[in-house]
Amino acid sequence: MKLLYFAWIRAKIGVGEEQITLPPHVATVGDLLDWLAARGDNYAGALKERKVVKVAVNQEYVGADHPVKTGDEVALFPPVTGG
Amino acid sequence: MKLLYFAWIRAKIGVGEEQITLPPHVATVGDLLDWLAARGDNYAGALKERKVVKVAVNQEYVGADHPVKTGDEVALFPPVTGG
Amino acid sequence: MTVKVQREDFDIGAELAALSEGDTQVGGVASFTGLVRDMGGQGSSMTLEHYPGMTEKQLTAIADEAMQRWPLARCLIIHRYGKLLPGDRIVLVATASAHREAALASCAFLIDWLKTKAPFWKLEDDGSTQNWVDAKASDDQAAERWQR
Amino acid sequence: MTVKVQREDFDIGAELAALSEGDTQVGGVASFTGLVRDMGGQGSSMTLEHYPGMTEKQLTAIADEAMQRWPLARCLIIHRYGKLLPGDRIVLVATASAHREAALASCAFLIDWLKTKAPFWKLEDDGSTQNWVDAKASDDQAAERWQR
Repeated sequence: MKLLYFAWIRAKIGVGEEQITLPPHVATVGDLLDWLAARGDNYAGALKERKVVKVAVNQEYVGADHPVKTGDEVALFPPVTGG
Repeated sequence: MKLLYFAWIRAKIGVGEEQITLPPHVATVGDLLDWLAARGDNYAGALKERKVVKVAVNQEYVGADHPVKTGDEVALFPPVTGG
Repeated sequence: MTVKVQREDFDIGAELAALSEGDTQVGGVASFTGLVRDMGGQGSSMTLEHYPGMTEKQLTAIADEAMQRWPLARCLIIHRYGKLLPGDRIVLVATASAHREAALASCAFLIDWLKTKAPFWKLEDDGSTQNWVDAKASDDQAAERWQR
Repeated sequence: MTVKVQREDFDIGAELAALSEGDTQVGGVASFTGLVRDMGGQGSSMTLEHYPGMTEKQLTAIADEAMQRWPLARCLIIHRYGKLLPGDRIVLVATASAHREAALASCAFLIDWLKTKAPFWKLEDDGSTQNWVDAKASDDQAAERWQR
């Protein structure tokens, strides 16, 4: 699975993009965030305030219950501030 | 007094501008319109629908009760359609 | 605040750039450009008559009102007169502000008020007959929402 | 309908002219241009990060929505990314319609929705410290009025 991070979530995690092998017990976006947050202080810090973390799966906004699977492109980012 | 006519009021009266000598009994815009309407068929036709005739005295919108005096610039025109 | 009443066309890019030029507190510029629509016939045109002197006064008063109602850095109205062809620009209103809400709302206000207060009259020519455009009740209603 | 996501600046005059070009049923073009405001310090700047691919998709979806809600002839969104300086243009949204109400309302809609849906993030640099701009509650409220 391809993971993308943007803005201060990218800055806190320390990389903008990584490939991971999805563990078998990770079935939803919520599971994925829990699993990532346990990977280290940088991830835990970036994902601490869970309600400000926006998630897109295959470039569409989704909620915590949305399923994730190998081959998905999953992006994590803070609320957008364009315009 | 200088009188100015615009758009179809000008077209119906037949001139865009004229100088008149204000008769002594004409004290208000309403008096002026009555007096003008009696000057001929072209004036009567142009001023027939009194409520669509807009009046400006010295380039400010005014109502029928507004006073008029020698030296004023009085303009008569239909509702505006710019923009 | 700039008000221009002119026969000539205008350069929107240059006019909008001038609206924020040298003022880095401007965060947004809103604009509305009115164009001559095709009346259908071959060789159709629109001729705009106006009241020189009063037109400039009214447009200035409308721009003043916008500057008082919203926190605007600058405000621009350009209105053409004379004979225009389909696709020609008639009017440009534009506002610059630190905040987009003020720019967008005041721009809508300017065009609504201008349509009911500025002494311009449109004569449409569809190629065979001429017709003075009637004032629209919908324009009066649009202007009324700014009354207070 | 045109959506562009680019590093380069754009020419507002040319873009707005293209929006009515060849379509004499267009009576009005509304636009909003967003600019970088000065953050105060010497050498201040703003860097826009975005999500290539998703950004274009979201902007296209927002423009589609506007075309469905209003009778628009054309609709344009240009959004820049990369490092920008005070006074630089960030975004242009513009709409062309037979009627001014549709052009003005849809233009406000586009910028409101874009601010809450398009994946861009602003990093402000006041010349000494860098700061990711926080999302504004007022932007969420502005977008909410278009919910239905």
